[in-house]
Amino acid sequence: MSSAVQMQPASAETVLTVNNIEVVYDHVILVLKGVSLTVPKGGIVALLGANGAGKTTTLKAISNLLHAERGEVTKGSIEFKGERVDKLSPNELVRRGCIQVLEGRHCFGHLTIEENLLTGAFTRKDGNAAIKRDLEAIYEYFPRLKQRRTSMAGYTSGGEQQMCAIGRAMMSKPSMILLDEPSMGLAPQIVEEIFEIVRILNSSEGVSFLLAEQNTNMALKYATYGYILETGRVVMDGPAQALRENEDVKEFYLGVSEGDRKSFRAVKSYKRRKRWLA
Amino acid sequence: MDILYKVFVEPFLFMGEAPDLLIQTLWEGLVSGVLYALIALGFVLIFKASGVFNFAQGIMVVFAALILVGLYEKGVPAFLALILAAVAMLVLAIVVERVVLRPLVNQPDIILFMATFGLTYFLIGFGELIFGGNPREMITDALLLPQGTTELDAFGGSIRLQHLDIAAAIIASIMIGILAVFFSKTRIGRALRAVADSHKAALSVGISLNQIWVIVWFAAGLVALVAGIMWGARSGVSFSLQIIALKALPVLILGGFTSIPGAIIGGLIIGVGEKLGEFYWGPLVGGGIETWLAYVIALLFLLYRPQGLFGEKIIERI
Amino acid sequence: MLYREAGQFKTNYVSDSAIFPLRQDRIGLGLIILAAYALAFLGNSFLLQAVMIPFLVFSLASIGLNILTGYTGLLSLGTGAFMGVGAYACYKLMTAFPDVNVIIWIFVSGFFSAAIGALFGLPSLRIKGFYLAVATLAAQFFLQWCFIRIPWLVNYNVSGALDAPLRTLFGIPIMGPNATPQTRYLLVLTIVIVLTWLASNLVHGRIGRMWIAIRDMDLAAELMGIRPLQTKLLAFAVSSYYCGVAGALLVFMWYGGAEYDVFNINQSFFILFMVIIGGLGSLIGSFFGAALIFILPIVLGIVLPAVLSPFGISVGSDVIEHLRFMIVGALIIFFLIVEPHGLARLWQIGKQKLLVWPFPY
Amino acid sequence: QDSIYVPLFTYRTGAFAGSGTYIADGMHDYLQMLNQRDGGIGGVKLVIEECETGYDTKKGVECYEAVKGKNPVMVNPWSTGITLPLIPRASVDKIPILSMAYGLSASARGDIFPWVFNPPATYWDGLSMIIKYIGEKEGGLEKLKGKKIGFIHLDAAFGKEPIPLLQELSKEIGFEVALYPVAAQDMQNQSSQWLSARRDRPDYMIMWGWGTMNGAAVKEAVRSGYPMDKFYSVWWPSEDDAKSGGAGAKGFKMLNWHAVGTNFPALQDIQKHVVEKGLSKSPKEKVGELLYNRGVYNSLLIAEGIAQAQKITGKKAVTGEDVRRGIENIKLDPARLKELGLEGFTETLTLSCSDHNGHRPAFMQEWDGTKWVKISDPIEPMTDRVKAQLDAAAKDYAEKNAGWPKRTEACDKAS
Amino acid sequence: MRAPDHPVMSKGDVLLAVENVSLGFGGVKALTDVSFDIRKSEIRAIIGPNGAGKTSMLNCINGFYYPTEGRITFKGVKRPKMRPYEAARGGIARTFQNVALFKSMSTLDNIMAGRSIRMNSSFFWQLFRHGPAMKEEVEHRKFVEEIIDFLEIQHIRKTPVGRLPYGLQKRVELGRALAMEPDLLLLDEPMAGMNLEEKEDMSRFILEVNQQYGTTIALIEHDMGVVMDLSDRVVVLEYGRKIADGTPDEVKRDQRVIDAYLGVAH
Ligand SMILES: Nc1ncnc2c1ncn2[C@@H]1O[C@H](COP(=O)(O)OP(=O)(O)OP(=O)(O)O)[C@@H](O)[C@H]1O
Ligand SMILES: Nc1ncnc2c1ncn2[C@@H]1O[C@H](COP(=O)(O)OP(=O)(O)OP(=O)(O)O)[C@@H](O)[C@H]1O
Ligand SMILES: CC(C)C[C@H](N)C(=O)O
Ligand SMILES: [Mg+2]
Ligand SMILES: [Mg+2]
Repeated sequence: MSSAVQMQPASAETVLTVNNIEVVYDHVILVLKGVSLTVPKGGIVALLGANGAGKTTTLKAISNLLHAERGEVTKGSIEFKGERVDKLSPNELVRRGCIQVLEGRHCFGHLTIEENLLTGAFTRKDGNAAIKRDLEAIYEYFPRLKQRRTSMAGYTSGGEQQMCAIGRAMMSKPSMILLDEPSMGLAPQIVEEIFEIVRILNSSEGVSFLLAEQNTNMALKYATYGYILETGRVVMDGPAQALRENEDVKEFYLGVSEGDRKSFRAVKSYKRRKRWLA
Repeated sequence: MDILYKVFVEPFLFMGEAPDLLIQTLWEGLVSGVLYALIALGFVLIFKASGVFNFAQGIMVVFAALILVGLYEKGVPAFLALILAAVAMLVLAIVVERVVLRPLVNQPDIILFMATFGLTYFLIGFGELIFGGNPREMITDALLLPQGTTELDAFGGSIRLQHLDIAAAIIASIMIGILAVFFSKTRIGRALRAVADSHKAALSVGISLNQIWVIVWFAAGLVALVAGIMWGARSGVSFSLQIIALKALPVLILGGFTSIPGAIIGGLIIGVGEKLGEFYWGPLVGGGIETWLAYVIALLFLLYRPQGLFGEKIIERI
Repeated sequence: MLYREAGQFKTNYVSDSAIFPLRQDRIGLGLIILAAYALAFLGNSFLLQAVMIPFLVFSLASIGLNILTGYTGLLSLGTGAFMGVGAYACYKLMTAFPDVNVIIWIFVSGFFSAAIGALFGLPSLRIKGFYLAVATLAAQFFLQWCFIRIPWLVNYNVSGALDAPLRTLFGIPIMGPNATPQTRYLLVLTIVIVLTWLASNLVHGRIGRMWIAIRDMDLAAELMGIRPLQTKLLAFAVSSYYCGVAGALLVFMWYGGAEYDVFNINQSFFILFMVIIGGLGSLIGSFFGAALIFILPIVLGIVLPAVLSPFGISVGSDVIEHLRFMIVGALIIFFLIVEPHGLARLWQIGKQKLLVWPFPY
Repeated sequence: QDSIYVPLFTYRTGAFAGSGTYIADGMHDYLQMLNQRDGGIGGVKLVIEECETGYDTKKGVECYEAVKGKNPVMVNPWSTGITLPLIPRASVDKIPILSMAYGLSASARGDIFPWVFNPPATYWDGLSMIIKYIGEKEGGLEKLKGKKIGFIHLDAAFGKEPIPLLQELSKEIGFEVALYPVAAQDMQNQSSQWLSARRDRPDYMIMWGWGTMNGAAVKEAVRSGYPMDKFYSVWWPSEDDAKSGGAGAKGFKMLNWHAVGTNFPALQDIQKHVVEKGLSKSPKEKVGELLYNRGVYNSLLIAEGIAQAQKITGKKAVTGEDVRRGIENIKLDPARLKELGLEGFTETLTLSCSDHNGHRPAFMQEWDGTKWVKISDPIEPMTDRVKAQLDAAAKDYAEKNAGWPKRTEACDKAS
Repeated sequence: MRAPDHPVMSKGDVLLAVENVSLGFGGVKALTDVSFDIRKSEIRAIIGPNGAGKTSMLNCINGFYYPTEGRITFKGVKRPKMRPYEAARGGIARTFQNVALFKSMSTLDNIMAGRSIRMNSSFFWQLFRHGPAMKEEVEHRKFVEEIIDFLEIQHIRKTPVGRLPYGLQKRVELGRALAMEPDLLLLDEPMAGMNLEEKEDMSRFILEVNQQYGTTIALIEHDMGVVMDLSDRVVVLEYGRKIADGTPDEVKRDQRVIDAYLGVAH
């Protein structure tokens, strides 16, 4: 299928290369069956796919958080800035500038919002003043957080927690962010804002993004390149533009077949998705 | 009626009659409280930093004290032995982190609890293998700890204050102060609480669990060493001292698992409460109520505040 | 591919919701039970008396605690005391009514610990997690204190201890020093099998689901209409029932007599560790846990000297004991690292691997 | 190849190791000495095997099961808690139980407990000796009237064993009793008990402790300023326990019935044949200390039991049943003691069919700050006061245990 | 099925009325003086920016929080302070924003657990797993299987739900709530984290439940497409206050809603 789509330009410098990795959970559950992808320096790459396709698993494999869930990369290699990172601990990776925003919030419930944000700066060594400045910047991005800065994160609303998680990652001044479902549970306005923030960080500070996202529409609007994952395999990839125009993608991920958006009321129950690869 | 009188009136009359005994009882309670708090503190540090309920704290107390005494017996000067014992606790912390904690990151609390039990077993065997099962005397003199008693005549009786107890109270307060500052004012302190909250999220923001764990286990080891010296000076150093650690449980629970001040206040409440209870009400039922009174006191407080006096609020939100 | 489920279709819900849907499992279970009974006639008295009887008793107590801690998620450190209540109740009952068969009293004694257990379970509505441990610890120490302070409980015995009087079933001594290990083993085995079967029915039905629901997410469970207090108290009661029966068996079928000290806090921890290492929320795990924590040290005690002596190392019983502690401790950590969810999960994964064998996944 | 299997239940680990280790060494070394010096007893080698109980009932019963099948000539539980569940089994398994000066006092009655032996004195005898001694100090037992006697004890079967007698005596004589139980988990945390003692101001303190409890009690007594010369103990504290009180422990008294030190040929043989050959686990300087010699005494009884059994039966490899008879025939008089190289080590002890104890006197010794000093002549137990109680208790025990067997074992000598 | 224990209500009657409800936590005011109603058999959406108090509103409705002020009337009866399980037994079921499944149980058992309140065979029979207990088990199993078929999750029937991808977990959660056969179903962001196709599936389920069983539904959702298409009426909260209430079309055009929430008109 991907023959129809043009290959990613090899010229751009890549920050992240995932080479044919296989992931097994609990010694028996094979989830990723050979996933390869690259993120160019300063790129925004989207990782799309249905529930359970393995997006989160891919991101965790990169950030080395799999161990904590009894998962394991059994094959393949991962390189970040030209260096093998499969054996690094998550904190060493953060130190090197690659941080993940976990899916499903995961704030520190017993810490206040502000303390949560500050933990993000744990690996930084550039002094309190800089940290303070960045904290203010985050509050600028998310005014809602400023209002709730002294509340315990565990008591804040779902969306507030999501903002907190994203802000916390930004506090580490990363050069690459692995963003897992950033839009989940956020009000439409905030979703746009978040993607705007992604764009700003990307263009002004050169932060690269790998973005796992269900909101295909948004993701493809902001991303430069995209991969589509199905049951643990990459089934299609290409520049965002090309994907947006692909008929299958349109129908199954964007819901705009025949040019117009369908009503959710009009969904027919017999509709079944076609699979690229089974 | 008679019973009511015996329970509600007589003890108080007696308190008034013999104020010297009352004060002595309170003092003993405070001293025990400080000693309980010392043990509880070790638990708190580790719990705070990893959510691990460290069953091995008791044996660490024994272990630290035995190393100290053992080295001294081998002719090492007391203060050098003290430093070496601290180094040993550092080594222990590193080994525990490597061998036990690292592979168990992000596992449920109870599993880590169980692992520390395995550790306890191991350390008991290991310790007895090296040091033998015989009790030792703490090297109180060599460590320049004061001994002796001051007898104050007051309230028509006398109050005996042990110098050692006073020293214990002072040392414990200093240590607690240092720890409290270290853990609340530093970036490590914040990271600790983060780790206790969620290993996974802490990993994701780049907090190095390994480093944090070594730090707190080492701190807990130091606390164990101090507790070992103090308890050892009071009742000898032997493996049965490990059981005393159980006494730290109600203290912890009352104070809240995560609070350093909680450990202190909890310790004092339990210490004083249990001594008063045993002294004034124990005889009514044949004595020995100390064994469970502490738990009942803790339970009463908990019914009122389910997270203990200073514990982190239990977040219930959906 | 010995172990596979292919070809075993379930045509109705009754058989699909059977506790052992796989034929191999059922056959295996049957064989194990058969072997257990056969052991009574093959094993020597040491094996029966010092290994199997206590192993079964501890398994039963672990099942009890597993119901509370494993299935319902309520941490208890009072198991020892609840076992004690069963033992003391059984003693009082059978000395007060010596004519009623003692087996009945063994079963009845559990109700006393169930009642006491439920009583100490009351704070569980408000107090959770490690904090709940304090309520059960209060029970542990308070009850233990009662055992020693109330001489009525031991019929004012001079020794202050419980002892097993002679009791018979169809004229065969089943309790007391004259009962052979064989009869006692058979009795204990039967009781344990029956009670395990009942427990397995409970945990696989509505009540079991309610318990697990409370454990996994108590708020959600409550929002689905499950009454937390009732459910928790039921767990406390059932759990304590099992512990109580186990306690009675412990004293009268194994020790043959015991001091209050047998029911101390160490006993509570001991059982808790069996439950954790065996697998929280697994009945089979309770047996595995009891085996690892109880039998392993015994085996080590026998094996270690044998292993060491060929090397010319003859070590004293104390060194053996120290090594035993170290090895058991290390093994506990080892097993937890290999599989934090306990031996039961290891077992399951093993079966799963068999299922896909010879492929790795 | 004949041999006699002698299991020793010991505890070199756990909370009671501090006391248990010395006992274990003493027991082991004496038997080992017999093996080394004489090739065993009557030419039969002893197979000595220790089983570690940790003073834990569960492990004790496990040990019993482990040794049961190997034809042991007797078991030595070294814990009242372990002894109790073994008592009913002894007659069934035909294994004598030697609970030397501990265990169930009532088991002194050989006619009711044919398989249990607890020489040379019961706990009740011990208590009566202490009371008698302090009575004499006061100038007559009746002078104790109106006095207060504190009893600090391990809160377990062992520590509670003498309480019924204590209460009985208090009624008879008219002194007051204050009980201070120490829970096993609080052995090292006795401040409440001693605080209460300050409140009650008992004229005398009597202690029934073991393991770390003894040392901690001495410490606490010193700490709380209790007059040490009023502090008495049953026969279990060791030198180490007294030492932990420091200089303040001077004046602390306890009962004892045998010598300390190594000034006996048998003990010197132990040093020569066992300790110096590196066959002992005991440090050299501990040989001859109080609890070490206590262990030696225990083994002396074992050895005598076996020797007597060999004599009676004419067999070499005797069994448990033979040894039971052997112990009933023990007669350790000065002549025999001399023969054994233990002249003056202890009092005469004669056991019989009906008397499994001997109810022998013990003497009082005092801690002078560095060692024990014998300060009294042997004190006879107040048999008149103890006997009736003991008989009642034995009867009670047999009655409560339905089906308790009547003694069928024949007696070897009239008594 | 179950005999109604309340006056039978017909479509259009007010099933639940919220009157002047306020809710505060110390300093934070999560809800201020909110009033609205939910009519029998409608799909009522609650929308608003993050932290507006939507989840808190649901929590009040099913008894997890008790309003500091105001009152809630359900089926015409004013609700006293009650424990959540009583609300559940009264006919209110819900799903959760952060999935709150029983992680270690299989899909089947999770949904069966949802039927706990409708099962009542005695402890005795439970012990033996025979007679009434088994009969009941099978009967309810049938019902649950219907739900499973309906939600098209047959293939994960026996999988422990902790291992399922997020989207499927949400679906199981819906199944569990349906198993309670509620009168009022509260859905807190049931489609968060789903892709388009899955949202379509979910929409279909919601509509079908609503149409086939006449179940009343309160729906919180941030996807405006879904909200506008599915709901009959929409209430909008901001900072704990109600700022709009009406049909999707009315709300969509409300300037305050656009400013506070939608950003650009959808
Ligand atoms: N800890 C785990 N143990 C076992 N299986 C797991 C675990 N975590 C994930 N899986 C399985 O791995 C597969 C991929 O999951 P993953 O979370 O990566 O999907 P996803 O693409 O992120 O889905 P979603 O869009 O729902 O977040 C799923 O089938 C899931 O069941
Ligand atoms: N138990 C509580 N303690 C303190 N504050 C709380 C509590 N519950 C909710 N809040 C606060 O009330 C406000 C409303 O929260 P709520 O969860 O209802 O928002 P929401 O509308 O559901 O938002 P979202 O769309 O982000 O889920 C939030 O600011 C939250 O922090
Ligand atoms: C030496 C011991 C056996 C004494 C012990 N305290 C007992 O149980 O009686
Ligand atoms: Mg995901
Ligand atoms: Mg919400």
